[in-house]
Amino acid sequence: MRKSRALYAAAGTALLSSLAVACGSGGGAGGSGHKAFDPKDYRGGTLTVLNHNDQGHFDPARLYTSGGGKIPTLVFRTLTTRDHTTGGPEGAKPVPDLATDTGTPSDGARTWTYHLKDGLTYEDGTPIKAQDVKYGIERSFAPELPGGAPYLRDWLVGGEDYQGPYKGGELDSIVVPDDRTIVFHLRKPEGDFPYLATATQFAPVPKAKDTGVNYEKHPVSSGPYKVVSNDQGRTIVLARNPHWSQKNDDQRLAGPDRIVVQSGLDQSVINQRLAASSGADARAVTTDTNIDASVLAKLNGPQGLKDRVATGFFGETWYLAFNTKAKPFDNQKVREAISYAVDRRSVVNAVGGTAVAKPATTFLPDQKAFGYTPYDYFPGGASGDPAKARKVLAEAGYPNGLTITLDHTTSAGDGNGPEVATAVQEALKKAGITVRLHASESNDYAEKTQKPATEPGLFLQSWGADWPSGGPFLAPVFDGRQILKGGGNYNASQLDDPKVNAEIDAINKLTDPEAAAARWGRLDAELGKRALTVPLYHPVYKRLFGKDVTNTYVSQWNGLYDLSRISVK
Amino acid sequence: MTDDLLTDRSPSGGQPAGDLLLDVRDLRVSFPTADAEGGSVTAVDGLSLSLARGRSLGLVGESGSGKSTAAFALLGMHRGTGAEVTGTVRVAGTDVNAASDEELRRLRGNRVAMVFQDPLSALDPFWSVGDQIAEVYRLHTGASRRAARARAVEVLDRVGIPDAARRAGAHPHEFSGGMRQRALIAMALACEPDVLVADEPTTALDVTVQAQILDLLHDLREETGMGLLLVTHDLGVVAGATDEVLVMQGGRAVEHGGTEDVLRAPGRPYTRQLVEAVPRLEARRTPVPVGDDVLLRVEDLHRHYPAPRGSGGERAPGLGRLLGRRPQHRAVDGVTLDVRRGETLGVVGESGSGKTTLGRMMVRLLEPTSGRILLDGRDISRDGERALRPVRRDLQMVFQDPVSSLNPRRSVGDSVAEPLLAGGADAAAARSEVRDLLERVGLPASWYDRYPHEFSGGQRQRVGIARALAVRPRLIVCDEPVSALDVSTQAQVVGLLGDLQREFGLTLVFIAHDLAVVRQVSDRVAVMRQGQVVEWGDADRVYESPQHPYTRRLLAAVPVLDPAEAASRRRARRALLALDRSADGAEPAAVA
Amino acid sequence: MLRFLLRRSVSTVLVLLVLSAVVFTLFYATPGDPAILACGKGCDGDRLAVVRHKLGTDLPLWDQYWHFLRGLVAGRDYDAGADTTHCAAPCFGYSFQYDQPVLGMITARLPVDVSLTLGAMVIWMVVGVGTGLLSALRRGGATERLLTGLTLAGMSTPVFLIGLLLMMAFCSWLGWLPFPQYTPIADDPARWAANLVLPWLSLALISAAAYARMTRSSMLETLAEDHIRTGRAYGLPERRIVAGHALRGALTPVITLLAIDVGGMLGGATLTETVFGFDGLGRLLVNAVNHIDLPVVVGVTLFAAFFIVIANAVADVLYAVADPRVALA
Amino acid sequence: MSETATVLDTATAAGAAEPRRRGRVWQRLRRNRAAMAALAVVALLVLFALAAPLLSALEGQDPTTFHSDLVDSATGGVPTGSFGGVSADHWLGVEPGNGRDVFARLAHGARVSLGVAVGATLVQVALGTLVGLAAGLGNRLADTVLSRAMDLVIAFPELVFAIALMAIVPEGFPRPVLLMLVIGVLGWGAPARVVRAQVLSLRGLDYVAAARLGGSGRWRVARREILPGLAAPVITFALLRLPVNVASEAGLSFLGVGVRPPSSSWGQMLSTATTWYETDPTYVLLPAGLLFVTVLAFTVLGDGLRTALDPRAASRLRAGTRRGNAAPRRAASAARPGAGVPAAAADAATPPRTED
Repeated sequence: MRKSRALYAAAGTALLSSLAVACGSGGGAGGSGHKAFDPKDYRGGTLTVLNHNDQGHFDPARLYTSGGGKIPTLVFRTLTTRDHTTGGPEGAKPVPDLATDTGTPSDGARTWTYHLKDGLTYEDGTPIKAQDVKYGIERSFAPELPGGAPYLRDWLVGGEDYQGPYKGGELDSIVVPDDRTIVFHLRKPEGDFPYLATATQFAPVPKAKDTGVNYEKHPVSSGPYKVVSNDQGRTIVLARNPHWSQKNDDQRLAGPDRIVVQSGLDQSVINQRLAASSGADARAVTTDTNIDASVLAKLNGPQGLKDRVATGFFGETWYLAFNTKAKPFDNQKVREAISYAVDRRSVVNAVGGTAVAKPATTFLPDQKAFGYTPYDYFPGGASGDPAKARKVLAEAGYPNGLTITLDHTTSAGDGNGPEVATAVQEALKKAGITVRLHASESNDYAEKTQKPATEPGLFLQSWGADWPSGGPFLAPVFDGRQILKGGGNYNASQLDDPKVNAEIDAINKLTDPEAAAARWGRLDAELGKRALTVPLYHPVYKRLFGKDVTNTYVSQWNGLYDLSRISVK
Repeated sequence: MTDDLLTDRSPSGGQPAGDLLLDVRDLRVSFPTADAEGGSVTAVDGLSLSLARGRSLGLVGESGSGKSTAAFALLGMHRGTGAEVTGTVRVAGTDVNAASDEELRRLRGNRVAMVFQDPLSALDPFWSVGDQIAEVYRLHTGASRRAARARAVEVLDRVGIPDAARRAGAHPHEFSGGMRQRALIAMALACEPDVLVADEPTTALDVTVQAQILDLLHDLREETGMGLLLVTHDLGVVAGATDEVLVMQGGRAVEHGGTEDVLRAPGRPYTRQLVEAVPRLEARRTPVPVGDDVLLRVEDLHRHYPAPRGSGGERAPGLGRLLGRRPQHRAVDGVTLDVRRGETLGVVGESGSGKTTLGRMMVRLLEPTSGRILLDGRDISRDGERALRPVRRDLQMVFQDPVSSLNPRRSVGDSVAEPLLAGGADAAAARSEVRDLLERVGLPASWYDRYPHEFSGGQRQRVGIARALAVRPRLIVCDEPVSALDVSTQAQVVGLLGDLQREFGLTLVFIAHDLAVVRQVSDRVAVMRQGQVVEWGDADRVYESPQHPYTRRLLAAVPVLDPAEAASRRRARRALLALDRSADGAEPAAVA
Repeated sequence: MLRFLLRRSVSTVLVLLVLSAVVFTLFYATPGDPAILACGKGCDGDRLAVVRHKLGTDLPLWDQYWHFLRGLVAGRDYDAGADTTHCAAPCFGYSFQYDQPVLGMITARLPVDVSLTLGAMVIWMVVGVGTGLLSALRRGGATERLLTGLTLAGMSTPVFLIGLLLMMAFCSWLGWLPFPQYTPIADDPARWAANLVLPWLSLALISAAAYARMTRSSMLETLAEDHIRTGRAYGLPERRIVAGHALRGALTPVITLLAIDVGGMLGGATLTETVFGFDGLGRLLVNAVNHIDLPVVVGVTLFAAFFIVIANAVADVLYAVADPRVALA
Repeated sequence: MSETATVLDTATAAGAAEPRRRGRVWQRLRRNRAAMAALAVVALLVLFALAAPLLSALEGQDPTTFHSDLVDSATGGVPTGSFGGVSADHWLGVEPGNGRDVFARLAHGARVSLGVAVGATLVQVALGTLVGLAAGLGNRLADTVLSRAMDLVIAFPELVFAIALMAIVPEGFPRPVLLMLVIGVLGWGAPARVVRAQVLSLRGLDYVAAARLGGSGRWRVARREILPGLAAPVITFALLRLPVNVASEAGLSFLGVGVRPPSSSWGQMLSTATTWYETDPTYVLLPAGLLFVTVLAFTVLGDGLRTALDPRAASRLRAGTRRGNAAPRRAASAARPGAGVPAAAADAATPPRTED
């Protein structure tokens, strides 16, 4: 039990960004393309994706995506998927993809049954079978193919010890009674299973075509595009899959004939190119690079950049994490003083200004799907309240100030990078708290901050949920049973309150999302009083796209426009 | 220039100017100085000279007398360098100073050709010798490539390059020093010039090769009738090679006349001084009474070096060679000698004969590869630096190069005091002793604090001698102590060494390439060749009845001051050469 | 020549061995476990152990090094459970981060650096040597002073500064050129060139300045040599002296330096790649260092070293070819 | 008394004579107008760096205080006001994003940039002299091994190794010192080669042989005869190397492996400036300009000193007899082909470039 819980975490936020993974949730304003949508006008052409981070592994077993990902969803169809068809709040809900519905729960949500649609085929025309879906999930258990989300191991019966199909035979908790039916047996009630079934692990993999670690070079497509070439995740060229039919896929439009993903580009170069939008760049987008100051300044200029920015919100919170087992952060007054002192305006400026970040006072993202409940128990205004902080600090027993160390990464421009750290340092200085900075390379940082034994007292951290629900957002961070001694711990405060744990269990049993959301919100507000974190900001995604790109509306699931519906002129 | 400053007994003085190949009137050359603003130095100051067809003129002077500057002015070489040239220079009918660049260019190498001191650097290392000659020939005659090539082979053959057709394709570095100078002369001959200007053509060469080159120039002049202007510091060279001589001092001509007249009866004190200072081969040394007491003995001494890559030398066999064990060059190859207490042992030999290596092993600056060095019967050949410490005081050395033998960053007094201080003397005592020593070698004691750059070459050599004397050594090895000095200074330094030897009871080993100098100072002489001593014995015996053919060849090559004697020697050399050829069939130039 | 090649090969191997050992030791001392990265999020002790075994990081350093060396010669198998990955000789290792043979990653990026280097080389040779020759031949005049000034300015501008300013000027303000993006020459030669113009220029400018200085001093030195005086004394026209006699001597050291510089650059032009966002060897290395991707670090470093050592040998051969006095042994 | 007097006498005499030599160099340097201008610039820069706390206090600012009110958060943090927010309070404007004072940061950055460069140069020269001396004075084996090591160190891409080294050293280590050490430790090859060559040529000189004959031990010879002769080439080398090190530091900071915030260095300012060049060009041009001027000034000064120390270059083209004609330069270097980089490449005249 404990061990399986360990699967929740590992690999920190750095990994999230470096592998272009989105742990996601939706909500927020839906943007939309600047042209009226009519897919028939916009078939053909080549869409270029200019990215900073490599796509990394392109094996469905190894991808860690939210709602099927941006590029993976073009190639891998899954049992369910996020709702691609709308930019509204409905986009945060799972919809059927390969399956005929989002799943039928039974046995108190411990058993989930799916039926495949008719006439589904791979890129070579062979039919997709339920056995292939099972095999695809089993592959993700193989230690040789690490990288996927931990939930399957945690939820499926026998998952924690299963070693994958290469060594471990079959996984009995997935039952395939016939070619088009698949049944999952879970260890506990999981109302969120349809959300999980959007992950690429739920894509079918024909056993005969499995080449192990080399499968990612040419994964067999079940989606509208097939892989023409994959240069180690740096350059991926996708072309239309002739065997895909829109008849049994109501989610994807597949406008462009070809999609070329080019990564490893400098972020400023991406913005410059998209702003200039000349040549092939006119039909280009980026899925991982926010606009920077140079674009912001020109936004209202004659180039019309304003109309070429898509704005979305990803359910993510960047915060100051306290280790309450470490002095002086075991003292709630100290934590409160820091909460008062923090200058959110300079933090927001440090990551790019109000256009790309919203100051946060709650841990839950300010989106309905998460159950957002506004609160601000330690109001510091826009730029902190040093006077109040000093007072609280004196109450805490430090009338003459305090010297503490703040850990951060060396990654410039990141929310846990040196800029934000200095902003915090400056703000606390005004409150009489001297902050020493200690930087680590991002992988070291993740390793260090995620192990209670080595966890620093105060550090910059972020959390993004894997799907738009309060559960995966609060549980890993505040559930005392998820304190992982061996590493991969995200419960930085090391809070282990039976009352909190019980409340989490209770909400998990709820099957009504609305009711669950309300209670997650209440739990968050309750936790906020204890000053276990200092929420700093929620990111805003602002992405530039080329001038000949259309239909760029933003998914409420992960805050990004959906490549499967974008068209180019 | 006023005429009474010049002693002119020129035989060609009365010839009409029109027949003259060279006619220089009141030539002045001055250079702007690098440091002072607007200042200049006058290198040649009112020189006049002339040269008729088939005649040869020697331009003689010590360093800095302006002789080379004058020679360069004949070809208009100062054009474009910032030097100021006035007066008239007519060469083969062309007024050099007034000629256009193009006229001047057509003159150079065509009507007047020049031969330089250092043939290695004077030839383009990247081009084959034949191509360089052919290029000059084509340039001035417009001949075809093939014809030019043939001409190159022809002139190379004329200057005595064996197998000229093949050797024409070789690069300068593949030639020996003498061969290079021949090649340069061949280049000069290519266009059959009217005048050949040779600027110290033999200074960089060994004495035997020098003789060959001078003979070649002589023969060429007789054969082609061209005029020869020979610039040299060596009166001996002029004696054998020119009809007339012009002596320069400080940029001015001080004496001009027939070679024989000037050398026999110099009209000016300066010329007389020069002539007297020339060491004479026949001058004997007053023998110093010496016992049989051996101070230093070397036995079967060897010193080998790895040969430079790509050169010949002895080759390591097989795999060793492939893996880079380099062939060995035997600098000293089995020398056995003894030095008796109180005597002067002269060591002569041409460059590369191993004499310097031998000298440095004697004072144990170098460790021998094999063999023994016995000082007072004790073998010191393998002693380490520490064991040598006490021996160091006994063995000292005077070096050749007065520039590099003194540390430029220390005052000369400090340099001389260094061995005393290293030996533990206190500073004050050392200082007073050094002042005495300086006075003893003929320098004012007050110069203690001066730096080497403030001294002339001869003065520096005196400092070097004082330093060697400071520790009261028993043996001093003098390695070419005078070869970098002008003749007049040479005589003074040699004299000083003799005085000191008597005064301090020193034993000297005197290493030099100049046979005349060696004879002046030595009781016994060893002749070295290719790392070996080919002959050694009493100086008089070796010089007067040489046994080894090499010694004979050496002695025959030494230039003499008497032109008549020089002519007879030239004949003797021819005979020797013929003898050599028939004897071993070897090409004598291989020595060069 | 044979002897030269043999000696060179032996010394090359030695150099690379020493270097690989140094780099190996250096990085083994780094904190952080590459297996965690390779394993990804949600990786516990058992799975980590499997990954460690596959990567070989569970072995002592000495064994790892030994495996690496053997892999170079004989290839190597990476045990990945069901199917073992074979990395054919010369196996430079297997990337922790990408699950790819390092050699493949290197060769995929090599065209970027080759394009960068060769193009830049042409520019800096033409500009640098031309400038150097001109200022040597126009010695003392206003031309020389101007060129010397420009050269100094060129040398004083850090390469990333040049790149930034060029992009500012040509892409952003003037809009004459696209923001550089690497296009393989096989795809579209025109676009390849258009995209590379700015990187070439920024890479070439500083080298051009250095080469101009070197060419100038080398030319002046050669012109001061005695054989040039001989040429003048024999009436050779100035043009012929310069072109026929001085140039070869003056350019010999320049050409040999060129070989070495090109060799060094082929191993990655980190700053230029960074400024222009090119994905070449330099960026690969920086990225690998940041992610403790040891095999990539070692592989790229050795690969770069290999180029440099080869370049040195080429320089020696060029030198010998250019200068008849040098014999290769 | 008399002894003291003599010693004093000797000392003053030596002291008086040495300045004569130095005096000549200084005179020649003074006539070089470009070098004098460069010297003035260098002096100003050094003053700027040394007086950084004073200057920023004079301005009334410090390099780390945020001024969020002076930047426009909505546009990502562009300073309000023209020329990057230049005002009476902020002489050179404020940093975009956080509003820190640019003048104060430039001044404090100068300390890092110059300090690291000077420190690294000292490390390079010290290590290089040590290794060069050991190679030049040691036996054949030591010389071969050390020379090979020099070839290696010179040949290998400094930047690549610097990045690698900077990444693996624990974070607690003070960054400027680390930068200094890394740049220094990777750059000793060239000075070692210069020193070795100089030692070899000095060692062959007769006055060294004379000192040995005079009974001076190995160390006494090294100290009294050889070390003084290394001063000129080493100083010249150091001065020419300095700008290269300034650029190295900037390059490393630009790549993000240099000093850590909140300290500033010019290279680091430039790396953050890259996203601002369109909206706040002042912020790019200031550190860029300073960097350029610094490198240029040191280069010109180094050049000038080299010419002043070696005036042969000036009078090289004079016609006339060349006495003591040394072997041509290339013939000498041709004697050891296969020795790695040709001698010309190691010429201090062209200091190795930082990158690429």
